[in-house]
Amino acid sequence: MGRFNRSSKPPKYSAASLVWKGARSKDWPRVWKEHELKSSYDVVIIGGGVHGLACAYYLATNHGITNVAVLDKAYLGSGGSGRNTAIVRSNYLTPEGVAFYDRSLSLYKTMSADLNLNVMFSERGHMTLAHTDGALRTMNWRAEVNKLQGIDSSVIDPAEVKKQAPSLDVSGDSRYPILGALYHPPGGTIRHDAVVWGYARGADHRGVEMHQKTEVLDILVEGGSGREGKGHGGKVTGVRTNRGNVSAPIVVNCTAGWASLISDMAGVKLPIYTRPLQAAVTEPVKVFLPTVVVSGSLHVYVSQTDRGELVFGASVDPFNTYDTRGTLDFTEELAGHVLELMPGISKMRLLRQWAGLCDMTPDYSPVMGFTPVEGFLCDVGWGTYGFKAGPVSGEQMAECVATQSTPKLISAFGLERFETGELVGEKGAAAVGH
Amino acid sequence: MADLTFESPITKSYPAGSGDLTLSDISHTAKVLVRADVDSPAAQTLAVGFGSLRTEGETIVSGSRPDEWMILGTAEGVASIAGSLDTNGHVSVIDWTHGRAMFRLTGQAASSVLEKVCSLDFSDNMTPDGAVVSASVAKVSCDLARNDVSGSPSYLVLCDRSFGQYIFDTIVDAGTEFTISANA
Amino acid sequence: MIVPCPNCGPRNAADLHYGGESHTRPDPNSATEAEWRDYLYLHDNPAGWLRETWYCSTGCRKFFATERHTVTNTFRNNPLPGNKSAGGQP
Amino acid sequence: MSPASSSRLPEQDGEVIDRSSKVRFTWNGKNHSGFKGDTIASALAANGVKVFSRSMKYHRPRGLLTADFLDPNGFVQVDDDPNVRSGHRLVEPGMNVSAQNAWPSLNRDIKAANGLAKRFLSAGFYYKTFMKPQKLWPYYEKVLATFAPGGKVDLDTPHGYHDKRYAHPDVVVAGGGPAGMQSAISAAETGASVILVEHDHQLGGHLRWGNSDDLAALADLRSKVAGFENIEVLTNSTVTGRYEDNWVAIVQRNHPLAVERLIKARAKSLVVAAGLVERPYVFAGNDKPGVMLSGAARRLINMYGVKPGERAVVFTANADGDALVDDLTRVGIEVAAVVDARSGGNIVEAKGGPKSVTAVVLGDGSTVKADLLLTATGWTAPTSLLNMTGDRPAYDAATARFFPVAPPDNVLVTGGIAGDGSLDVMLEHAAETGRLAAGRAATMAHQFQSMTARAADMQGETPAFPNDDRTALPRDEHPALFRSTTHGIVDYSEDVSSKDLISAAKEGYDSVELIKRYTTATMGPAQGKLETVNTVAVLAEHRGETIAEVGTTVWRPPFAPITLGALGGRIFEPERVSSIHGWHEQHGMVPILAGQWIRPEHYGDAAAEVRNVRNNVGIIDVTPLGKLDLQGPDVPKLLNHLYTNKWSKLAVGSVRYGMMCAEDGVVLDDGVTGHLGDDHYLMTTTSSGAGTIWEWAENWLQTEHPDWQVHVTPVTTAYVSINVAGPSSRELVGRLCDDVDLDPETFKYMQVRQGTVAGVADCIMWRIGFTGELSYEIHVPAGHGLHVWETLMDTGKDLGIGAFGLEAQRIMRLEKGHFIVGQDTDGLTKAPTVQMDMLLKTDKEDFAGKAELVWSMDPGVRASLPVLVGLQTTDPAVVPEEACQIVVPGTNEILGRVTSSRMSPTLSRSICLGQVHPSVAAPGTKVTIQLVDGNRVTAMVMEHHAHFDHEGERLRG
Repeated sequence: MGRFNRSSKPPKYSAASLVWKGARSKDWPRVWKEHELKSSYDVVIIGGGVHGLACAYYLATNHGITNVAVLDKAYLGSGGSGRNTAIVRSNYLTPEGVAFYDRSLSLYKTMSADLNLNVMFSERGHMTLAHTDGALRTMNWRAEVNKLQGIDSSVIDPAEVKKQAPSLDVSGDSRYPILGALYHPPGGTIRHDAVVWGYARGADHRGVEMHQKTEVLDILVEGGSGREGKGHGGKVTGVRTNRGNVSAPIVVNCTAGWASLISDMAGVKLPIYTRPLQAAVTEPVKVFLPTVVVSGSLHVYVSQTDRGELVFGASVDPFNTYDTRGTLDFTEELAGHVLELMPGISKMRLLRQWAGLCDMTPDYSPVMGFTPVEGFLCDVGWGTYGFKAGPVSGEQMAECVATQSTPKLISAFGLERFETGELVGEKGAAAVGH
Repeated sequence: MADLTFESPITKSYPAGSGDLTLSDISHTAKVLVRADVDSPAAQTLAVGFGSLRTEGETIVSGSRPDEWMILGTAEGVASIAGSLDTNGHVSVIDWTHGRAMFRLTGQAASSVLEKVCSLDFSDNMTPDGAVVSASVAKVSCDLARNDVSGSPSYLVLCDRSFGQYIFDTIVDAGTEFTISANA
Repeated sequence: MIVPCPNCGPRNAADLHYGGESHTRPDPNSATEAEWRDYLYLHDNPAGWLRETWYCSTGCRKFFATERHTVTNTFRNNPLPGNKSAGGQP
Repeated sequence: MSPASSSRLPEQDGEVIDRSSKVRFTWNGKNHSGFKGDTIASALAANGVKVFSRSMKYHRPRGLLTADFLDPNGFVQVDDDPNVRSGHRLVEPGMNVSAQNAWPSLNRDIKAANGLAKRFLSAGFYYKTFMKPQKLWPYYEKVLATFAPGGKVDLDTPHGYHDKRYAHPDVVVAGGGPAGMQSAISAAETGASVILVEHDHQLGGHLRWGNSDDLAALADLRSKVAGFENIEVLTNSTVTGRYEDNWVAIVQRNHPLAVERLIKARAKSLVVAAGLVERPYVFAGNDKPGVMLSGAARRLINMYGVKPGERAVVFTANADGDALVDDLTRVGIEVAAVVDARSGGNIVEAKGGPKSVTAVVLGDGSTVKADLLLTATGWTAPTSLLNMTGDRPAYDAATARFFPVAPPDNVLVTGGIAGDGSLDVMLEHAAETGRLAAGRAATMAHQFQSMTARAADMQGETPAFPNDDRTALPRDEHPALFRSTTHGIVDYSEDVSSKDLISAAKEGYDSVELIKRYTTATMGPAQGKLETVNTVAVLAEHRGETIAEVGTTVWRPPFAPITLGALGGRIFEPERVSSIHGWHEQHGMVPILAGQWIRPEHYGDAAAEVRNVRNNVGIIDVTPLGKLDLQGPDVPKLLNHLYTNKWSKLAVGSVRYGMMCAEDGVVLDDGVTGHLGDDHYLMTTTSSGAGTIWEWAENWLQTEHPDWQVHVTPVTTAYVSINVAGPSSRELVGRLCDDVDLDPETFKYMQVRQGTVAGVADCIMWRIGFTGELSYEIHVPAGHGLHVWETLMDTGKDLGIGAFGLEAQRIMRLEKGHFIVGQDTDGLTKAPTVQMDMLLKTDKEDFAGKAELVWSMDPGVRASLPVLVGLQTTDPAVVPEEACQIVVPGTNEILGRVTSSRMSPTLSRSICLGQVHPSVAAPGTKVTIQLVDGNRVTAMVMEHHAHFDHEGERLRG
């Protein structure tokens, strides 16, 4: 880790310190401080979610760049970071995807210790069910690519599926029989909010400023070929916010579902359309589901938290919108399909549904790195995979900013591919992939 | 070909029921699909607009889509109307007898049954006698035509033949609470 | 959400196919790669009025273009009186 | 707490129990009894039960708090049903009820030891520990998981019959209290169709536990409601959500047939009359059994005739508290003290053992002995139905509660949620609301109709959309009571105290959203209806801000938790079968799911089926093959546009193969199209592509080329499609068809004829060769498909005919080297990859995908595209599984993959198709395949895709 590690340590969290402070009913210091917005920073990061905060954290820890502001129009983690279903895995289809997400997974594995905050990474295993021979073929495809990349991933038969998740109906009599599954032991779940707070706390103690309720209204660009000197060939000079102007040579767009709107402020058009991804949670019951279960054909994924709630997700909504109110159709389809898989849980009750905005791309892969506007970088296009990729994206974008060159790990994800037509192959076997 | 019996898509048998609400399989009904511009001579002859039907004796002419009609009835009745059409210009006449399953749902509770499988409003304002709509019925695209029988609400339900058994069973299931009886 | 189909009237969105943002197709014989791939891949994706295409797949089977506000999901020229949250009116 | 010590009072005027019918059930294994009409909670309370559950984190004993649906302490397990609200669920004979969160038992709870650790088990404690050593976390995690609250799921629970229905009422009224009832009545009077939904088991709301005047008013309202045929009353039912355009979800729990029914109502107007939720008061010991809200006590006494305790202290700030005092006195419960907040009174602590209150410390420091502490400290408006669109309610300091803000025009609010006032004032407002809702619904109804083909037969002008000129309800001042001078529980179900909230806020989780996420306050089963306002108040107090400044969180559906069974309900999963399905079943088909189709994969032995086709003759049911009838003068234009090859010169009687690409040059579909007659063609698509290609064609015709005159009509199952394949197929078809000359010189390969087969006229017959055999694909009018199929089987007996399934067909097409779109190609496979350049006519004016194809044919670009090749393993016995990767020897670098593989019964060797990197695509190249077990084998790139009869002598024969 970077040289700034040793300086200004955060007060250590530990069981002992808990007892100590508890006994004296002492309070903990703030996880992150509040600041006045300065008129200038070296780097401005738009979006206080996992991606933006991780980028800030690694800029500080790995590259010693600390004059950084993370701006969020609401509160930290108010977007996708706090709305996703917190599933992590690395069993993707393409070598690019696998290498990238595997790095993310390894960062997640040691995160609790690295950030000195328990993000509750639960390596409980991840199963993607196949209901048709076609789906089974795709699972094999992923498994074979994964093996070559050294990822623990294989196709298992219904009997083994039943062993991993006894609540599943593998009788074969159901409308969508379970023919097998792609099993990925290192996959699991994690406490999404804790990841946000951990990065924010870590970044804060290294001098990064987090500014909540700070909305970017425009991006200041000079010399571009587009309107107001924006766009191709332009150069970023700063941002205009609801709290005043901030000058900065580098602005990073980490705004997921809102990416197009921010990018448009710089005059850069993206291959992105915004769709809500809905999720829901049940009332808690005693824990009975040990692994993460995904069914592509049934568009559902489910896991059970340590609190006993079942957390459900599905595929993105069928039309573009920035509206996150959620639909009844979603809960109906979801429940119907979950009961196809686990007929025994019809008496469990759905407690709450919500939605987050996903920045969908044509090839199910992100848009990362430099853009035609100098100093304006993007870490967007995450679709439904953003949370999984948080740590590695932050790490790589930090390197990208610090070295002003594109790291190998994200070289396949450049915006230019949508002009050259060299799309990433994750689309090769498109399916719901959580 | 006359001596060949028409094989219905409904192959299951159902217990004879009593009561006012019935679902009958009439898939053998002759069906001709006419595609033509609304201002074509053929359209004039068909003489009914999108969303409505008219009857000519036993034969029904239904305006199933803005530029699409269905002629339903006996082979003879259907043939006589279809035959009378001026097919000059861009007009297609297709025998759909084998392509569509066709049922008749009749009874006071008919609308209530449809309300369980289709999201449309079957009140008399939105779907009066003589109304024709196309919509998703239990996730299958169907043509529905209201054609009351002696004062009792009655609907014709047409769907792709291969979905016939599924739609028939789905409607029977939906009708359970109204003690529906199925004639297949 | 109710989608106002010009032929069938009010229909649930689930009963139609969404065609996405309306794009004009460049002439494949003269278009540059950049122009063609803009048509294929890039989107305006506005948070506001969006010109888009719907296909009434279970009804009249007609494609139609319409304008919808992507924040309130209100359709422009929808004859339905104020059926949206006052808070969300564009 | 033995059943003996009964707390049942003599009969009360408003009671809802039937004392003449006893209901026996068990509680934690012991026999108890109640009366018909009792809730589980009232029956247990009548049996003297005081402790109902243990709290989630500290496992503190908990008694009834609200004694209704929302009671956070009243969750029980009923047989296989977890998390049952004992304050709402009625007792039924034979019910087995048990407490949750208690281990080993309700009275001896070992985890109660946590209580001692409370001082450092502060909110979010788990974020701060168990980080190291990392490898131990999984064990800690398992321990934490045992703290999971809630009941047990029995995985053998039967699904039960759930039902769904749509509804299109003019008005839906959410809430069957006096205001809701009056709104329904006034709306119905105008002729509107109304659905009146009441969450509880009886209409009446708070009138049910009121005094004799209230009961009289209730009786009057009930009889009026009953008088309207156009009011559908749903009790024990809940409006669980309001979605876009007033799509209202109602869960009906009292349906005669169904366990539960989900009603999806497109409400033209929605009236929300959800009433008010009484708010708990935060002070030390406020979660001890014996501390109740005034409403709980009044419900127990007046509706169920149950005595909640012996000696009560009442802390009141409003009329309900005063009425409570009357009730207590009336039924002989000693009122030890009435502490009136309106005159500055306060309570600071409930003292006593863990299992019940024994004394109450008052604001003046004095202590009063009591086993019951009842609080009436104000209300919360359950605005969630109104705020599901994201807008938030506004706080009114004088009234000390939130109010809904500017709901949309088709949502109206009345009753307690909207304001205060006497019953008469309320009813007047409700009546105006009902009439306004009906008036607006009338406009909506007219508008809906005007958008349909029914517009023509509409009567009269659209009625004007009525303005809202109701006189607003008054708001009574109410003391702002949230937390006393002491700390207590704010969220009972999450076990979060005011102390936890403040320390979380000090840590920086000091916005209402962050504090909620960090402490989980308001995230329990009541979803904040009891806890949110106190949470906000404590946060405001800490920040020195007003409650209005701090604001509240977003409300999410559902309004009340809803079972997965009700949501799943009758799920529609369409299934498609061909007209020969019955025959397949009778003849031992092994079915396979292909999209919505159920088809025969084989009839026992696919390899034998293949051999029979190669040696004799076989027939396969290929009905799912997509078929589009194309008519019109411009069909060739359409074909030229959809396919990559040329179609202008296709003669009548001929068939041609074509491939379709999307605009990005990716292979979309393929199939043959035959020219049947003047301006008349039949197009076939892949089975899975049938729907897509139809829509694809309509899209081009309607949006890009409206001038083209083409009618596209789906006729996929208007025909039963039977492929007759094998050396003897001509002989067989000849026996059944006399009006088509089958002479190979007159009816050639890739030609189409129309004729009579087995007496069935209007059959379309063409010669194509997916299997690589001489074959006739016959499209038979579906109503006679079974007849033709069976006749073929009979007539072909002596030729050795046999039916074959999808698997045999797949094997034969692989032997023949025909690729399958979606298997041998994928979502990024551009046309050049499949090596059929003769089909790519880039000199055509325009066609779908042209631009990309022109560019991809450029040698430079093409050199980067994978190549589809035939592959044969060196060891003929090894069949690499489909999707096995082709790698650079000695490395893990991927060069391609096997897309199809089978053991060929014809060649008795392993055969494959695969996509490989151009560098290894040359015939004769040896490639390395990694098998699923990790072993690697070599295979050779073949000269052709076809492993068998490359020249096609057999199918041309």
